[in-house]
Amino acid sequence: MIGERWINLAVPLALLAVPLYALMADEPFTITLATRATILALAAVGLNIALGIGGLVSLGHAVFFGLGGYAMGILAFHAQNYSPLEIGPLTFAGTKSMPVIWLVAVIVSAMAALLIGALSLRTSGVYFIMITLAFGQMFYYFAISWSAYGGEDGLSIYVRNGFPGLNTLVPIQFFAVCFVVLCLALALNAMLRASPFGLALNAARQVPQRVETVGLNPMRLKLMAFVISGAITGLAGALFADLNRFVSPSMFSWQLSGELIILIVIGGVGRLMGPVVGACLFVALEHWLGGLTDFWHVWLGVVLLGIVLFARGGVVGLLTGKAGPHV
Amino acid sequence: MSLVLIAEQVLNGLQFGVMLFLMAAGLTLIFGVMGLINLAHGSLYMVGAFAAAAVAGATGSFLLALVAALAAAALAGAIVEMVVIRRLYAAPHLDQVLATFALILIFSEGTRWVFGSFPLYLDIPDWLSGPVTLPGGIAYPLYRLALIGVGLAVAAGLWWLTARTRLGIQIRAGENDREMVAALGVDISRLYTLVFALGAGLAGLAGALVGAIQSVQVGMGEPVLILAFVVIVIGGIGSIKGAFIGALLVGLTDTLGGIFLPELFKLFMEPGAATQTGSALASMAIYILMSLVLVWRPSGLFGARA
Amino acid sequence: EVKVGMITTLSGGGAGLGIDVRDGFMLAVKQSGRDDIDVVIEDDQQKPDIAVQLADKMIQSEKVDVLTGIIWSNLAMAVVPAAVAQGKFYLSPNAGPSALAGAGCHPNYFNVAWQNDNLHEAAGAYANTAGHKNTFILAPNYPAGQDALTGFKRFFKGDLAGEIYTQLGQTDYAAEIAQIRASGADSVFFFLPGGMGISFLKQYADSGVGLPVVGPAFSFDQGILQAVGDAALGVVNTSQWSKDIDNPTNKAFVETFQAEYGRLPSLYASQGFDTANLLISALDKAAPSDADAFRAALEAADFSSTRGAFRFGPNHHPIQTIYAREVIKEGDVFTNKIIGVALEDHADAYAAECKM
Amino acid sequence: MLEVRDLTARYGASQALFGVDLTVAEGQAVALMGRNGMGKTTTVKAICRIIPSQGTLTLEGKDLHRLPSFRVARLGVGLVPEGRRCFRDLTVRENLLATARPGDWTLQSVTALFPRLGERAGQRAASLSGGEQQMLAIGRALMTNPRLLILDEATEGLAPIIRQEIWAAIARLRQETGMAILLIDKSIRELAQVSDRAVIVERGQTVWQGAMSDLTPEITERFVGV
Amino acid sequence: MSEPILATHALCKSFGALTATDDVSIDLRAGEIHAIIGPNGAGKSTLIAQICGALAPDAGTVELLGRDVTGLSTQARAQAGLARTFQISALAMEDTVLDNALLGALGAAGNPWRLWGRVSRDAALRDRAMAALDRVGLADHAGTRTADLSHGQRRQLEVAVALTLAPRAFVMDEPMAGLGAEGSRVMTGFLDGLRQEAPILLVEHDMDAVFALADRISVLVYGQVIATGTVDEIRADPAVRAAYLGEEA
Ligand SMILES: Nc1ncnc2c1ncn2[C@@H]1O[C@H](COP(=O)(O)OP(=O)(O)OP(=O)(O)O)[C@@H](O)[C@H]1O
Ligand SMILES: Nc1ncnc2c1ncn2[C@@H]1O[C@H](COP(=O)(O)OP(=O)(O)OP(=O)(O)O)[C@@H](O)[C@H]1O
Ligand SMILES: [Mg+2]
Ligand SMILES: [Mg+2]
Repeated sequence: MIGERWINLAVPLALLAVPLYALMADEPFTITLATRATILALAAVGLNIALGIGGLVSLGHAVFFGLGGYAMGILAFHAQNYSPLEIGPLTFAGTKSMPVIWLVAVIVSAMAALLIGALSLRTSGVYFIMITLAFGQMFYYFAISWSAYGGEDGLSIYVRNGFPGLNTLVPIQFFAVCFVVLCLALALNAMLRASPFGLALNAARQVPQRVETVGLNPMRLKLMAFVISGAITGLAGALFADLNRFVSPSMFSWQLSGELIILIVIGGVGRLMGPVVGACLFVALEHWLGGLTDFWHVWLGVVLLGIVLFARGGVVGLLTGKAGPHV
Repeated sequence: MSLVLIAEQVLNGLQFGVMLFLMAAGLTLIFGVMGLINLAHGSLYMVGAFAAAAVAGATGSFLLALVAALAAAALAGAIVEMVVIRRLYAAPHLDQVLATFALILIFSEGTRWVFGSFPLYLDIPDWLSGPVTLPGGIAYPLYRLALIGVGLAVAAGLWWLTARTRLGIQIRAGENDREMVAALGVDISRLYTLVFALGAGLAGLAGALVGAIQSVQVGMGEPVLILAFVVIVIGGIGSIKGAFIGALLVGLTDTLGGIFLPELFKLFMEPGAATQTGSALASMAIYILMSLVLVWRPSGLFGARA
Repeated sequence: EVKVGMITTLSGGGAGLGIDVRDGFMLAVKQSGRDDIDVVIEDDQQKPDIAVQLADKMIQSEKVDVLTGIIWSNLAMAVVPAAVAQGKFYLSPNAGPSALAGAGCHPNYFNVAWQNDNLHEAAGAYANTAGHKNTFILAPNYPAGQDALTGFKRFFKGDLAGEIYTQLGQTDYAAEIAQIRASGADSVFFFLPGGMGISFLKQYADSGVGLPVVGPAFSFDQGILQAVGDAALGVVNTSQWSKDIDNPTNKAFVETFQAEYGRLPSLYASQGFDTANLLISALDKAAPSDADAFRAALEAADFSSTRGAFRFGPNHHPIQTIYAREVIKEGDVFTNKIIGVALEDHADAYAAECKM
Repeated sequence: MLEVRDLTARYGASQALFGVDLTVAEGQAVALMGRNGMGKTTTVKAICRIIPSQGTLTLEGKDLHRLPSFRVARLGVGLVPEGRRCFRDLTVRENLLATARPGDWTLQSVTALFPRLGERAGQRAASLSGGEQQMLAIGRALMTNPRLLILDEATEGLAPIIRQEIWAAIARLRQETGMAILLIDKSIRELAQVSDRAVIVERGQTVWQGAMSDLTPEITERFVGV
Repeated sequence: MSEPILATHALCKSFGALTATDDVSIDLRAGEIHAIIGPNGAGKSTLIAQICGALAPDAGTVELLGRDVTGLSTQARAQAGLARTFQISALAMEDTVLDNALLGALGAAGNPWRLWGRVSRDAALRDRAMAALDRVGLADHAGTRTADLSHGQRRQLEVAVALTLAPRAFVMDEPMAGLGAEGSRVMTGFLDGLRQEAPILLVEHDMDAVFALADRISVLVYGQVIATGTVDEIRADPAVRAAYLGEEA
């Protein structure tokens, strides 16, 4: 059995080592894969704040992922076409600067999370899962038929957005950007769960009535968690769009929301490194199994089933020998 | 739009609702009663449709095909329950989500492995095909009327089973406290295998019945799964009555929304854009309905638990 | 030695199309007898983000010269602009979104199948010939569906009894059929690819409405037709290819395909086959590393197509004849028979917007 | 009829029972005593096969370790669990019927014993008062017509007057049906009145057992704290 | 007589046809333990739920420290100085005993919005939590997972969490439930001392404890207060004996 502390240290190092090795071995695609894993991990780290600590099983986190993606897509689209972005009487210039795009992505997804959270938190349990799914589907169908930005076809951005002082087109540099963001999010997550807020949120998941009787409002705690969670996932969406230089409604799809949950469950619910381990494993499986046979999904299914049946508390749980929180 | 057309569309909406109920019935049973989030329900639906198509192809008998669908899906369900689900009752809900997601992958690609990548042929039998004329002059497909009949029968049967039989009481008791039911002398494992098989069988039956007027293909189960979840959540989990009302509501909303929203938008937009906007909104309609219902009543229309 | 990257859909519900494109393509490669063509095939799972990453992989790691294989317009839109911007050639065996035919055209992008509107335009033209005066049209509410109705209307001269956008992935069409029945239409045009079309046709046949139906080939293609069954009999559909097009290449293709894979080839298989042959014909003249010469060789389209005469327009999209076919039953097998030409030497509507 | 020897059990990594010995003879009432957290409930759970355990565990010579939980119940062990654990979403009536087995105890006789359950027959168990739930749990166990009734804190949270009724009912049960009973309760006074024997556990081990009459105040003071 | 700390005025609550509390007016004064007893289903827990804000009364008001709190939420009442324990323990089972106590301390501090800094390193919170655990005798178990506690220990923790709030009034729903004889005795001694800090509204079926502790007793039967008085008065009341006490005492 390995202490969780070691895992928390080893996993990011391993994730860093892979692209560095690939750089030396001149396998740029491996860097792209690592970047994909990093970004998906970031999205799942966001979800894990709501899900792992707050117990909010959101099947609508693709909303924030997609909003982040479209924030990037729309801003860069207008910059690319030199056309201003008009919202009612206001006009904005598009931009190809990552920091600006990130800021917009975070703000937009946080606001959406506030709204969706405020409505959804009236419910709990499976009803919560389904109402968040409903919001996800609304955004999805809206995006599909929103022809101004490509509808179902999506939006292509020809050149990756820029980050001051870096050439983001170089795979390893873009990876570095994503990796640093992921580490910051992990640090935020670790800080949150040890903080007073984390303690209260953790209790709000398990016994909301107890939290009330000590004078705290469990709803507001959960809403706060949902907003932070949505903002991080939104940021991941912006990065994902930049990785692909493309956004489409599939970023809003319920399959994506489900995939984020699945990443977390594979890694270990409520574990700091759960989402990271889950994302790396999933991307690696997808990549390796995909080459084996046309029917590789069967084997992916078998591996996932093995994880559920034999690794209580996900892979991190298996390594540490402890089950995670009950969600 | 004539009154007869409107009446026909309302009938279509109801009929679609009953069809949704047929698809959701098995899910309500498993989900409401056993508290299990079974994402693989859509796969069992697909198994039923494929089994029916295979048997109908081989024997030419639609009734045999239905029996085969029921049996194949129930068997698949029983196996799945004994091999996988049984170990997960005590596990967190999310483990069940992951496990049943894995099952979707296995079922979908496994089916493609066995049956190939192309849709299969399954059609309405001659004795049920073609329209009949209803009072009011509506020409309505006989098969759809038959679907309504089966849906109503399933609804009544399920309600009777869970509310009126001792088996049903035991099943519901098991959802509250599995350990205690066992400690008081009920073979809960067998009971759950039975329920799961029954739920799966209903899914398979729905797959075959609905498959006859739709496309029998890999992946046909996933959209159904989402719709079925929407239905049972609107109705309130664990309530057969809720699922039934929920299904009718969703059916009506979807059908009538698809027709009237574009018309509505045509009142103040040019026709092309109105159709597009209207149908975009129509595709969101059931989700809007669901969130309104849940914001209004956080545990569905007939949900027991707060 | 050339390396070709094929990104196509090999798993999930849409796998049939990708498999046919791949099989047609590989058949042509095999028949060419060349062993210097290395085809790398990957499954995009019908997901745009996966497709983009596979393209990255093929360009960065596999260092391919030519990309091909994508089935769906939205995936093509995700992959093609970036790939051709990086100097790779892309040969489309299926998707032809209007954005890539008009202002977004590119010297390194060639479409060997059709521009998305083509078959719908032909359906409009056929409807005129067939004497339809008042047609009811429907398609799913997404870009390809919107293009389809636009394409049909571009050529159809009669009136529209109704125009509906259905939901993407919809499976029940009772409401639409009721509207058709009530609309007083004399015919129906629909574009509902994949399972949607199967569901619609079965339900339409059972409803007893019985008006003549016209549609693009997608819902009547070899792979899907068996699943539609009797409901499709007699329906007229438009296609640039059919297994009974009478030329030696096509005859040989149908025979060898059947011999190799044990099934009748589909539209998609023919497109994959033609794509490979176009590529081979260009390779005979120049290497992809010599981009200008290779491009010129592709533009010449100096290969013998299963469709007979084949040439590219100025925007690298085909100028080709589109046929009207009718669904028939040959023994136990449903298939298509050409009943006439819908549009002769047809080019797409966007060529003028293409500046290259 | 029930024989437990050297029973050990654990919750995950932590061991809770270190060797419990206990016998209940036909028609006997045995009190299981001990301080909070000493393993009384764990012993009961092991007997009912709700948690795994090791050691000797036999009922009328049958090895319970070979049987799943429901078979033990069908051999005639009726459990009133700690914390009531009524089926929340079922009505009172359904709670009673869900696991009923044929025998002398029927809906009529149970509602005669606890009239309040009759009054609340159609109400969901979750909305019952604490005491009502306790009555329901006892009634539910009786409806399985057990030969060995296990009562784990069965009078917890009941009004004195009802508690007296329940003790009276237990005494009556013993006299009229000869049912064997294993009792856990905090009220030593009442335990002493109805039980023949006492078993005291401390830190997961049996530390004393014998006839109720032999249970001196010194012993209870030492092991139970009163 | 001093101003009551906590008072209800004519509280009424019905569930359908059933009147669970019927015109209940009781009060709690500084330094006293006021016990509420009554048959099962008499409406005691329902009364507590209304006092603490978990249930809205159909009619009547609740007054805390002279202020009408009827319209306030549970958490607002807790902030105003009301601490409650549950009849069935409501604790964060996956967390440690200390975490549960810390939650109380955090509630008392009133600010859960600090997103940084380890809560366990916060000396003020920690001291407050440990002091409460110490008082109920759970200090040694601070690091134990709450799920691993025995029933009785959970009851103690339940009280400890209430203690961390340093409330102006306690409302306790059967704190002795599940405690062994010894545990009850210890708890009784403990509550006896606690009344100096804040008065206790005590619902309890353990008559030994009630008679030992209560300054006043109110008897609730079918939702109505049928008697209020000292221990001796209540013991002697024939109506109470018939409805509740039986031959006991
Ligand atoms: N689910 C559990 N997981 C881990 N440990 C447990 C669990 N349940 C009980 N324990 C531990 O096992 C020991 C025995 O507990 P048990 O419930 O059997 O005591 P008890 O004698 O019934 O006490 P009480 O009188 O308080 O009910 C206790 O130390 C408790 O901490
Ligand atoms: N939500 C509800 N719906 C219907 N009836 C209810 C509800 N909650 C409580 N009751 C009923 O109200 C009455 C009072 O219940 P309450 O829980 O207040 O009793 P209590 O005095 O606390 O009893 P005990 O001492 O047994 O805990 C009971 O008869 C109970 O069945
Ligand atoms: Mg106990
Ligand atoms: Mg109570």
